[in-house]
Formats: sequence, structure tokens, C-alpha cells
Amino acid sequence: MITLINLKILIKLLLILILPPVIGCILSGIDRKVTAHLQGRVGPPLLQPLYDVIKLFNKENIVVNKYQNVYVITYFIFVVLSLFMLLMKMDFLMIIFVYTIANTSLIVGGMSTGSPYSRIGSVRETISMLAYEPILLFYIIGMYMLTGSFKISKLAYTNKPLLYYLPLIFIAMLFIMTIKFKKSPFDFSTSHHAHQELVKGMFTEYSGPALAIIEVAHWYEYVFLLGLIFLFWYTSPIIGLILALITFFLEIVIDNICARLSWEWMLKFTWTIIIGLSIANILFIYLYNVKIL
Amino acid sequence: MAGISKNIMSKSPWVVHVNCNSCNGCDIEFLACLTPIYDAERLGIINVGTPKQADILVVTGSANYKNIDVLKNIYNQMPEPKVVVAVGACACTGGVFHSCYNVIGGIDEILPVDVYVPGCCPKPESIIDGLIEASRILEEKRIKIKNPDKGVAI
Amino acid sequence: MEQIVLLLLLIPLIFSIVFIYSNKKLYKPLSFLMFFICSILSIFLAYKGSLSIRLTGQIFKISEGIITLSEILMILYLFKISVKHHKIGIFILTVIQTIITLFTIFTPDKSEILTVGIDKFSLAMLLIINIVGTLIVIFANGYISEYEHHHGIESKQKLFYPIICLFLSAMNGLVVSDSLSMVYFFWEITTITSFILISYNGDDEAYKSGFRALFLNLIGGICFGVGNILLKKMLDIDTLSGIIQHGSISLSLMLPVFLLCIAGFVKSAQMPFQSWLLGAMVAPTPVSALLHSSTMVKAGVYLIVKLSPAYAGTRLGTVIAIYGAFTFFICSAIAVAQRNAKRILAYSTIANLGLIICSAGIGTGVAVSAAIILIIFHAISKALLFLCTGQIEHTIGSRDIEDMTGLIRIAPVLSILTSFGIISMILPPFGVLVTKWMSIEAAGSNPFVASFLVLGSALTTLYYTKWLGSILAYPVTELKAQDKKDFCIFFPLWALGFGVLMTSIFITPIFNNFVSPEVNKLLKKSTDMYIKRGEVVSKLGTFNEAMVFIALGLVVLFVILMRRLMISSANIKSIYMCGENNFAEGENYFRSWNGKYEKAKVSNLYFDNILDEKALTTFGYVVSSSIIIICLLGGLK
Amino acid sequence: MAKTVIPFGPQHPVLPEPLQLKLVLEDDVVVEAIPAIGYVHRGLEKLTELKDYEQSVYIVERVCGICSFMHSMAYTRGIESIMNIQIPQRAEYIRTILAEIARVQSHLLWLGLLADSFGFESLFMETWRYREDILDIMEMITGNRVIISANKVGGVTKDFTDEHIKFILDTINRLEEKIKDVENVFLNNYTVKQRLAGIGILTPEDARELGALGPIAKGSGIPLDLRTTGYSAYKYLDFEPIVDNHCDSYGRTVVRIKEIYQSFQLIRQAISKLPSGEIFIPVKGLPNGEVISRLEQPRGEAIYYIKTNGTKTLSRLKIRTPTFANIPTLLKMLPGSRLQDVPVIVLTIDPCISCTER
Amino acid sequence: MLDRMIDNVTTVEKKNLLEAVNNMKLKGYRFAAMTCVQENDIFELDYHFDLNFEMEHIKIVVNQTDEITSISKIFPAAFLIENEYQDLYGLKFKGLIVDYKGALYLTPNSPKTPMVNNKAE
Amino acid sequence: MANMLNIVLKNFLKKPKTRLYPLKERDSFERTRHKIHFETADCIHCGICQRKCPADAIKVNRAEKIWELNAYRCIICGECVNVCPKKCITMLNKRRDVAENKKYISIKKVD
Ligand code: NFV
Ligand code: SF4
Ligand code: SF4
Ligand code: SF4
Repeated sequence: MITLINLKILIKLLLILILPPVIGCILSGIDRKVTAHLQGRVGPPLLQPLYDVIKLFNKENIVVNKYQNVYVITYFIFVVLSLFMLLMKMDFLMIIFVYTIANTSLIVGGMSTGSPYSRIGSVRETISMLAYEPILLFYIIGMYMLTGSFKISKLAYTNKPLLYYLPLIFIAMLFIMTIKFKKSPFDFSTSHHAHQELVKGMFTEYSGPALAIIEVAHWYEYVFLLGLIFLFWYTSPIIGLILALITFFLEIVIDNICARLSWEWMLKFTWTIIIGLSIANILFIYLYNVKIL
Repeated sequence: MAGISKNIMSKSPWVVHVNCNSCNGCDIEFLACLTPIYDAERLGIINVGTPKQADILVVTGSANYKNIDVLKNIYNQMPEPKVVVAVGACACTGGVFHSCYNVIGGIDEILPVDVYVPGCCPKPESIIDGLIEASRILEEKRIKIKNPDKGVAI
Repeated sequence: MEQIVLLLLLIPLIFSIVFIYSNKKLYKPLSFLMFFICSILSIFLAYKGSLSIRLTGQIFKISEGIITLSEILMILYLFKISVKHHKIGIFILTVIQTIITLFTIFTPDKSEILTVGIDKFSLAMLLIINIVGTLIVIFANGYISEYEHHHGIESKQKLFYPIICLFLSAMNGLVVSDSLSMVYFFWEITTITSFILISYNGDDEAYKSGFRALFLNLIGGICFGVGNILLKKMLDIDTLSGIIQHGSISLSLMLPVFLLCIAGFVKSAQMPFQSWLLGAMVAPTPVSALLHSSTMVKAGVYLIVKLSPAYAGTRLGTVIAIYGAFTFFICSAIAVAQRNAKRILAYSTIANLGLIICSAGIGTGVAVSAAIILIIFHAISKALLFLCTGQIEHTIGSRDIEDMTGLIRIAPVLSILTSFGIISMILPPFGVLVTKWMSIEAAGSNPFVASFLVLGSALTTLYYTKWLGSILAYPVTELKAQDKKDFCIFFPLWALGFGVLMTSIFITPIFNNFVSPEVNKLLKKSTDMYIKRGEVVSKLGTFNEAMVFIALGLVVLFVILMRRLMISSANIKSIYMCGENNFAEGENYFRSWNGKYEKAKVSNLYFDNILDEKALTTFGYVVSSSIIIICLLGGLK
Repeated sequence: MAKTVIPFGPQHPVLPEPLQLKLVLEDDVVVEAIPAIGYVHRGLEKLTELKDYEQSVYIVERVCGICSFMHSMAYTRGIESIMNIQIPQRAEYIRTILAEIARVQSHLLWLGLLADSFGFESLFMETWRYREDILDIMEMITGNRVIISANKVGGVTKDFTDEHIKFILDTINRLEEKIKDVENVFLNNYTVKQRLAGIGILTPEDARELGALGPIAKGSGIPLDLRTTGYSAYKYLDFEPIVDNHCDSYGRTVVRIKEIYQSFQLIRQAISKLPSGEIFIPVKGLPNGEVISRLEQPRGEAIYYIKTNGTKTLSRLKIRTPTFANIPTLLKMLPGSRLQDVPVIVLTIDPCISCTER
Repeated sequence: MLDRMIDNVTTVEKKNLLEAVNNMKLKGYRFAAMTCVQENDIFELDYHFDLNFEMEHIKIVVNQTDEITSISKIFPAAFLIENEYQDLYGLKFKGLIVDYKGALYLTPNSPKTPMVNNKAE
Repeated sequence: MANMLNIVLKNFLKKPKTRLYPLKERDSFERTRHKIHFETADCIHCGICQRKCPADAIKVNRAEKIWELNAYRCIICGECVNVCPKKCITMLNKRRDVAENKKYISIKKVD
């Protein structure tokens, strides 16, 4: 009996470790393909991200100091951990805290290289962190107010999708996704194409295997972030998935119809309108005392 | 999968572009390779801005006394295996400017050049040819680095 | 048992006297001796558990006598300095103080009882005071001579050590006392020692800050005194436990409780009173570490947490929660624009104290647990950070976090310790973050409090990450100084660092032994949460500490496993400078327009224009004062 | 105040060309920005003292690949006026048409790079795709896409056939529609406007003081367009210089976009008036004398000072290119701007470093 | 009309340069270009000014060792070209608003004063 | 932002404009200059092409009847095509291949 359970957990664990990067890889392949088509190009093959990563692993490993890669490993592990905890439906607040570790590690990694561009990129990333962290936490608080628990597993017992009562937070989350996916208009700390004033921002000094690990971690992160969107319609997984995919597509489109804005603009925008929206939504729930559990 | 493991490098050659003494003609033709009509990203080619992540160094224009330092630095900062592509007559030999006082000559005076793309300016097709050739050499170099003794096996 | 308690009060006093009469050479061994004695005593006491002692009869008389005498001495001292330095404000406050003291002296205590109550919370506080406090004293040995040398002030160490010891003794007294008059007495001692230590440098600025601290704390003291008298006269309560046991919640209870709370706010430098703590940063770093972050300011929140049953669930509780959360938010915001490390730490201290107060105000089991845990963890982490900052200042001659760029290259050990201190403030699985988790979960039902907490914690991450990044930035500055290998300096640092790690790992026993029983006792109900196998479980959610630790372990494992791939095979190349590196001059030099070589450097962003310290402070004053005034005008109940 | 000091360039992904700016920032605001050039300095002015004056056409063409045609035009016009040659009307018209096509090419290229500088990749792709159509015209008529070598002393080398003319008209008609779309984006897209409006302000006074030329001057309300003096075939064409009073990056964008339409208009006019006849006359003798030849490049006025001494080679050639005159405006526009606006401001002067340094 | 031999040239003394240039500025001219032509050992510096597409020229004649007053204080636009001649002809300009000190185009390794024809016939 | 949306969606729905170059190649225009071609038969090794070439890419050795082209220096201007009295140099519209090492194209006339 016990071995059986363990086996089940083991299989689950393996699935959690293996499936997301596959999905993430395909997603980022789709991203590039769709972007190309939006620009009237053919674009790379779907598996191009995979080729990139394999290539990067085969490159020489160059660094500017011996310990910069430690941050990358930390980032990787904690992204995986936060995704793991999300899939294990654990405490939402803790997930975000763990996710913060990952991001902070990446930021500090960028700063630690001492290169001016990556440092400025990291500084800007801290600013975007300032912009998105509150929203994520508001999302959690909203969820808590609706379900009375911080545990994601409780969502399974709800009778209405979160989106019903958290529409404003959903809109806020769309903006957060833009920040997190490093898409225009908020791709000032680093961007997928290096045509920006900071070269490659935070990742300027990373190359070879380290960059490959960052890339793989990004795949996990893609799934993680879309997972957050998925939670908005937890009651029906199909709709949730569709919601996540639509969001993803929307992000790609937004990326292609916006110029990069300044971080100041973003900060002003998030700290007034976006946070305002979130607080309004939470107040609404508080005042009407809505519960969906 | 087998196909991938054979052509690891040539499937995603990332490019960094250095403009030395170029007259812009070659530069804009190189940039034109990335635009929808030629779309080098089809072949996995991305213009990454930083040498640290690049596999191919595309040099346009000849070397002069001020930019050789830049060129050398950029080359040194690239991880192995790496390939240098000289695009245009200037980069190959100095072109029409080869006898100017501030032109040292083609960039092969400074770096080991692997692919020469002739023309002034080369058409984007030529540049893409050059990049494809470069990615093939990249793969060769990778194999050479991996099996230092066995030599090239293709 | 009683003897040990008494010893804890007396030993620092004895040391104080020894310090006065010993010569300079002996300071070091004496400090270590004190560290050992005090920590062993406190650990022993903690091991033994809680107790309560009632001092009656003869002993009462003697203690009462000592207290009265000391109080008179203190008042005389206050008169002296206020006259000497022409401080009218202090003079007036001292007059009021005198009146209160006289009033208490001439309305004799009918009960003729002084109680010493040591509960789990006090034990935890004792541990902090006696271990962290004495560690800081050791640190001071390595620090203070150089400090004096550096600032060109004549040695006052003859004064320094005795006062610090006196302070430790007073702190010990404060946390063990149950009788309000005793608490009040020790409270005043800490005020005065704090004043003496802040004005340590003896220059104008030091005195200015010292008097500001004294002024505000005297106001707090007066509130305390008035609250005391009110409690005694109206409800005949003269102990802390008495307040808690007082069943009914009425205005006559609320007002004195609120006055006591204000005393707590002042002592822990909450918003309208925060200026003294910032001024106090002129004091030598050990003083900042000891008084102004890990112990004395904790006296304020200690009192507020202790009082939490009195207002738990009332409107006052909610207001206190909002008040604390607001302070947390606004001080975090101000800290973002700071560059002076000590000021950052000061604002962060205020913010964290605000968080504690907020948690106490929420008053649920989880929240109060969070408050207590935060007091413990914050004390250790902040002491570590303060000491590190002091040492950094000695190493590079600056406390500007921009100047710390690339510190890891000059002083690797120090930098790693500092970074660890910072990480323990902002990232799980370290204690402070666990409490943040707890308080956000606890605050979840009140959107106002929650919003402030959410915004504040995002800001906190920002300013600490900035600093962390600066320290760890590798190839930037080429400062001359080196890691100084001074045992007196590094023993406390290592010990504190180790303490942070251990307390975080062993959060389970800490919670079960110190926090949970205390909360049970205070709120007379269960904590609604437990910690088991590294898992913090409450009704609302779980925080799996162990998992994060395992992940950290995995990181280490990965780093070791992937050494070949990621680290040892790595080729070190120069940093990217758009191709214009110059190696002859140094890694971060580039050739500039005139053919000369210039150093590239990057400073962080401070948002001075948006998060202007003055404007925000004013804003904070307005909001927090209005909260307090509204409360006083009848928002209680 | 701790300052940030970073090099910006020479090898930098937003700068297609090696220009270095030493940026000194305070919190995110540029307080000092000094350009460093010299990475593309070849010394081709000296080279022309070694080559004969007919070969020099090919050399001056390679001053820059973007405005190459007009360089050769200025040069040949200079030599022709020293030698007192009246070139055939048709050749003048062909030069004018090719010059306007080159202008459109240059402006489209610039629009793309501008879009790239504020991170708008798809807009970059879009404009560069349109640019390919122009390049097709070039390739079809002259055989090369960028450096077209269509000028020679005494006329032009490539004639238009009817088929070419049809192709040109078709293409520009088609492009005009498409460019309306991107114009709408450049001028009305909210995010783009955020990045352009109010960025890099240059008042008319400053522009005059610093010697701004071309679209920069025009974007600051100064109608400085050399084409109005009617050189080459412009005297037969009807147009007004375009000015805009925004005095910022947005204004410069407006000017350049309108200039594209204007160029289309000019091409149509010129084609409708295109006379038939020879396209060059044979040149005899050697030039002797000095001359200043000026014309309106896409980026402003270019000045050629040519001095010959009756031998095959020139004795002095001095090229003052528009970017050379526009770089001083950077000293004015950059301080006070934000880091993220630096690439945008630098690009709005449409810097052409190879022109600047020759 | 544009491409013509250079007329209306005023030759001024070196020391009167600033004054003449200032006059130009007062008349509303803009600084267009500056050429340097070497005739054996002497260098002719032509300052070209433009007003409504009419050019005026001011010429000074200097030796390589002469120190020339920079006009960049009056016309900031002139600083680059003055620096250029500092590099290419080895002339000295004093009072430049931004002085590259011979590093505008050249580095220590490059040929010195490349535009100067040393072997005057 | 709708203005850009319009463009990208149009692109998305239409076929990409890309020329799939290595797979499919567009025909060159008739006038396209790609490389010069030398017919040695008519050449009289007069050396005019050498003198007129702005890039000094041609070397003619009259004595040994060698005509040499540095194809990597040639800027494909077509001057030599225009000046050759025997019209033995022509311009082709086929691309010259990229190469791993640059060598002179040296053609010796054998009678
Ligand atoms: N237009 C133009 Fe040029 C010229 N002459 C200029 O700066 O582009 Ni390359
Ligand atoms: S090869 Fe020709 S087009 Fe390319 S940079 Fe040199 S001169 Fe310009
Ligand atoms: S010009 Fe013609 S004939 Fe004379 S050498 Fe050259 S190729 Fe031969
Ligand atoms: S095409 Fe021009 S460069 Fe090439 S060989 Fe002929 S003349 Fe020389």
C-alpha cells in the first residue's frame, strides 16, 4: 500500500518535472512562430527553443566571475519548486514567496556580474518586481476572501470560478503577465530580442549552459504563470486551459502592437490603476462578503 | 533526435554583428536578412546583441586603428566554438578603401576569418549563404573541440 | 530560580561597576566573561521554564526604596542636563515627570506587592537580551576604539561599557517585571541610557539627536505614567497580567491601555515619533544594534503584544492593526529612497516594528504568534545587519550602499554575512519571511491592513535587493581595505549568522516552546496553528519551511554536481563594455571619447523625486497622528 | 550623488553603427553625454587625392551605403560645374528620381530603426518590408540594391525603360497605401507617442545655434530644405519644404514621414515630365578649379568642397555631411533625458556615422 | 546657383577671426562648414557660413604650429570640425567646448596628421 | 494601439512574405550586378581595366599574359566592363559563392 502511494507520488513528481518544460518549450516555440507570422514572416521551426537550448549546453562556459552561475541554479530550482508547489496545490502565498526567491536570485545574479548593462537591467527588474508583486498578493488575498483559505486545493470545492468575482484582478493579472513574460511594453529589464538600450539587460553576461538553464527555467515559468491564469477557472479545467491559452495569445499580440514603455510609466500605471483595480475588487468582495465555498 | 544531435550548432547559430569601417551598405543588408522578406530566424539565426551569447561574429567593414580593439574584445568575449564571417569587400580585403591611411586591411589581419562573403554590398542571399556556411563550420568546430584527436568527421 | 532572575539583574550591574574600575586591557576578557555568564544563565532559565515571583514584605520595601531612590536620581539627572543644555522642553517634561513620580510616591501602594512574572515570551526576550546583547558588547570591543579614533573623539569607553551593562540589566528587569511600576521604572532607565549613548560622540549633532530621543521618550514615559495611575486609580490594576485578566472591555480600561500603547509606540519609534530613532543612528553602531534595533525598541512592542488581549477583537485592535500596517508601509516606502545603510536599517526596523504592532492589533492566534516570532527573528537578523554595517563602515569608510558596490571582493566573509542577514530579512525560509507569511494570512480578512502589508512587503524587497545586489556585484570598485580578522568582530558576526540560520531551521521547537504557550496564555485560546516537521500549519494555509530548506539543499547539491559543467570549467572573461574594455586599467574601465580610460559604474535607483523622504514623512505624520487623535477622541471601544 | 557612468556603444545592438556615448547618469537622468566617433574613419578624402576623378565617384559613393546615390550626385555635380558641363535634361531627371527613391529608402530604413530603438520589433519588420520594394526598384534599374553606382561625370549610366517607369509607379502607388498604415501607428499609437512626444526637445533657437539640418531643423520649425533652391531637376518640380512645430522626436518623425509622401509626389511629377534623349555626354579634359557643391541629403544639407588642379586627381575633397552637423545637437538634447530615451533621441537625428567620419 | 566657384571670400587676420565670425552670427548666418587646404607649409582655413542658401566665406591663413582660436563658443556646431582638423592636420585650436585632444579619429597607433602632405613638391 | 493591431492581424491572416531563400530562389533582375566574368580569349592584356578599377582589384600582367582578379576586393562597380576595349569582361547576374578562403582568380591566357 505504502509503496503504491509512493509510486504514485513518484510518478506524479516525474510528470511534474518533465511535462512542464515540454509544454513550456512548445509554448515558447509557438510564441516565436506566432510572433513571426504577426510580422509577416515564416519564423523558426516550432522546436527552435529546444535547438537553442541544446546548442547552448554545448557551448563553452564563460563567466565574469566564478559564482554567477550559482544564482542561475538557485533560480532554476526555485522556479521548479514554485511550479511544483502550484501543481501540488499548496499554499498560494507560500508559492509566491518561493517564486520571489527565484526572481531575487536572478536579479542578484544579474547584479553580481558587475557589468553595467546587467546591473541596470537588474535594477529595472527590481522595479518591475515592485510592480507585480503586490498584484500577485492581492490576487491571493482575493482568493482567500472568496474561499476562506490560502490553499489552492480548496479551489476544487468551489462552485463558481474565481473569475466571476475577481474580474478586475484578472485584468490586473493580464498586465502582470506582460511584465513577467518580458513582453512589450514592459520588456525593459531584458527582452527576447536584444535590440534594446541595455543589450540583453540582466542576462548580458550569461552565456552557454547558464543561459540554457535560464531558458529551461523560463519554460517552467511559462507554465507556472499560465497556471496562475488557469486558477481563475479552476472549476472547469477545459475552460481554464482555454483561458490560459487565450491569455498567452493575447500577450503575444500585445507584444507586437506596443512599443516598449519606460519603467516609470509602468510604475505609475501599476501603482495607481492596476493596484487601484485590485483593491477595488477586494473591497467589493469584503463589503458584499461574497463566498464561493 | 538523432538529427538534432548531429547538427547541434548549425540549427541555432546566434549572430553578433560588429560594424567596423563599414559604409553601412553591408550593415543594412545584414539587417535586411532579419526582416520578413529574408527572415533569417527561419534558420534559427538571431541577432543577439552581446558577444557572450553569440556563435557567429559577423563583421562588416575593414579594420582601422580605433576599432581593432573593439573587434578583438568582442571576439575574445565570445564562447567557443565561434566562427567569424567577413561580409563585404571591405571586411574581406579592405575593398575600395584598402589603401586609405586609416585602413589596416581586411579583418583577417586581426581575426581568423572562416567565411568570406564577397560583394559590395553583398546581397542578402549571399549573406544568408555565408551564415549557413558559417553554421556548418560551427558544427565542425564543435566536433573538433569534442574529439580533439579525431579530426573532422563529415 | 529566583536567584537566577536576580542574578540576571545583578550581573550586568556588577559588570558595570567592574568596567568602571577596570582598565582598558580587561574590557575584552570581561565582555567575553559576561557573554558566557549571561547566556548560560538565560539559557538555563529558559530551560527551566516560566515562573512568577511575588515580592512582599521586607524585600518589597527594599525594592520600593531602591526604585524610588533611583527615580529621584534620574529626575535630578534630567534636570541637570536640561539646565546645562538649555532644553526647555526637556525641563517641562521633567517637571511633569516629577509630578507623576511624586504622586506615585505619595499615594502609597496598598497591596504592598511587586510581582515578577516570567512567561515564555519574557524568556525569549531574556534570551535575546542576554545572548544578542552581550554578543554586541563583545563586538563593541573590536569596534569602539577604532570608531573613536576614526571620529577623533576622546575615549569615553569608561562610560560606554558601564552604561551598556546598566542598560542590559534594565532590559532584563523590564521583561521580567509584571508590576507596572517596575516596568515603568526600567522603562525610564532605558530612556536615559539611550540618551547617554546617543550623545556618545559629544558633538552638536549627537546632542541634538540625543535630546530629541529623550524628549520623545519622555513623552512616552509620561503617557506610561499617566496610564499607570489611571489603571491604579480607576480599576485598581497594577500589573500587566492584571490588565489581561481584567475581563470587561470598557472605556476606563481602553484609555489607559491606549496610553500604554502610545508609550510603546514611542519606544518602538512608530510613525509620528519615529524621528528619534533616525537621529539615534549617529550613535556608534553597537549602540544602534543593541538599543535601537534588537532590544530597547522591542520593549515597546513587547508591551503592546503583552497588552494585546486587552484590545484583541475590539475596534482599538483594528485601529492599532491599521496603524501598524500603515507605519510598515510608509517606512518601507521611505527606505527605498535611502542610501545610508544605517538609515535603511533604521527605517526597516521601524517598519518591522510596525508589522509587529499590526499583528498584535489583529489579535488572532496566528497574528500574535507572528508578532512574537517576528520579535525574535528580527532581533537576531537586525543585530547581525547592524554589526555588519558597522564593520563595513570600518572597512571601506562609508555607509553609503553605493560605496559598498563590489564589497564581496574586498571583504568576502563580511559580505557573505551581510548578504545572509539581508536574505534572512526578505526571503523564505528564514524566520522573518515566515512571520510575514503569517501576518499576511492573518490580515487576509481585513483588506486595509492587507493592502498596506502587501504594498509594504513589495517595497521591502526592493530596497533590500538593491543593497544585496550592490554588495555582491563583483568586479567593480577597487578599494584598498581588506577583511580585518579581528576575533572580537567576527565572533559575534558568525554567532549571529549562525543564530539566524539555526533559529530558522529550528523554528518548530521555538514555536512550540516559546510562542504557542504564550499565545495560549495571552489569548486564552489555541493559536490556531502549529508547526510540525518544518511545516507551519494554520487553519488558512501551510507554509512548508522544510521544503524550501530542501530546495536550498538541492541548490547546494546541484552546484556541487554541476561544478564541472557550470563552475569549474568556466572561463573567466572580461565584462561586456560594448567592446571598449581596457584591461590595463582594470576590468571595468572603458575607453572614453577623449582616448582616456574611464571607470564604468552603476548606481541604483532611489526615486528621490517620487518617494521624497520629507513629503512622505509629513504624510506619515498626518495620517498616523490623525489615527492616534481619533482614537483618543473617542474612537476607542 | 553617486553617478552611473556607462559606455553606450560602439558595439551595441540598438546602434547599427559604431558611435560611442559616454553617459553619465544621475538616478536615471542623463547629465552628461559626450559622443565619441572614429570607429569608421577611413580617410577617404585623402584617397581621392590618389585616384583619378572619375574613379572617385565610386569612392564617394561608399562614404555611406544609405545616402550613397546622393553623395555621387553631389560629387559629379561639383566636377561638372568645375568643368562647365551641361548634362542632358534626361540625366538630370533620372538623377532626381533616383535621389528621391533613395530618400524614401533612407527614411523607411530610419523609421524601422526608430521603431527598433523603442523596442517595437513588429513595426521595424513592417517598415523594412516596405523598404524592400524600394530596393527592388533600385536593383531593377541599376543592378544593385544599396550602392547603385548610377552616376558618372557627365550624366548617369543607367537609363529608365518604360517597364521600369511602370514598375516605379506601381510600387510607389502600392507603398503609399501601406505607408499610410504605418504612419498611423507612428503618429497615433499611444505607446509610440509616449516614447516620442516631448522627448529630445530642440527649440528652433537651439537648432539654429547648433547648426541643425534637414529633418531635425524641419522638425523644429525651420524650413531648411536645399531642394527649394532648385538644383538638378528640382527647379522644374513643384513642392514646399515640410516643417513641423513639435520640436521633439515626434516632430522629426512627422517630418520624415511626410517627406516620404513628398518624395512620392516628386517622383510622380518627375516621371510625368521625364524628357527623352541622351543620358550622358562624353567628358573631355581635366577639371581645374574649386567649387562648393551642395544638395539635400535625406538627413540634410551635404556640402562638397572640391578643389582640382588640372591633373587627373583631385587636390582636395572635403565632405561635410549632414550628420556631422547634426551631432552637436545631441549635446543639447541628451542631458536631461532618461536612459531609455537615449537610443530614441540618438536615432531621431538619424545618425550616419560613416557619413560623419568618412 | 549652388555649384559655383567660391566668391565672396573675406580674408581676415588670424586675430580678427572671432570678431568676423561674431559679425556673421549677428547677421544671422549659420555655420555651414569649414575646409582646410594645405598649400605647402601654410594652411588655409575657410569658414563657410550660410544664410538663406547664400554662402559667405571667411578665410584665415595659418601655420601648422599656430594656435587658432576656436569659434565653438560662438557656433557650437563648429566643435567637431575643429577637432577633426586637430586630428588630421595637427592644428591647434584653443577654447574648444569639447576638446578631444587628437583622439576624435586617431589613436596612438594610427598615423599622425594623416592629411598633411609632408613632401611638398 | 488598434492601428497596429490591424496591421499585425492582417499579416497573421495572410501568407508570410518571406522568400524561402535557400530552398526557393527568386530570379535576379536582368541588370543585377553580381559578379564579373572574364573571357580570356579576346583579352589583349592592355591593362586598361587595371588602371580604371577603383578598387585595384584587377592585375594584368602583360608579359605573362595573366589576368588576375581579387574577387574579394572587387566592388562590382562595372567600370572594367565599360572600359574594356575588347568587351571581354561582362557582368553576370549570378552570385559569387561565399568561400572559406579568399584566393585570387588568376587566368593565364594560353595560346
Ligand atoms: N543623408 C545622409 Fe548621409 C550623407 N551625406 C549623412 O549624414 O547617410 Ni549615411
Ligand atoms: S563592402 Fe562595400 S558596401 Fe560593404 S562596407 Fe565596404 S564599401 Fe560598404
Ligand atoms: S581591358 Fe579588357 S582587354 Fe584590356 S586587359 Fe582588361 S580585360 Fe583585357
Ligand atoms: S567591377 Fe569594378 S571593382 Fe570590380 S574589377 Fe571591375 S572595375 Fe574593379
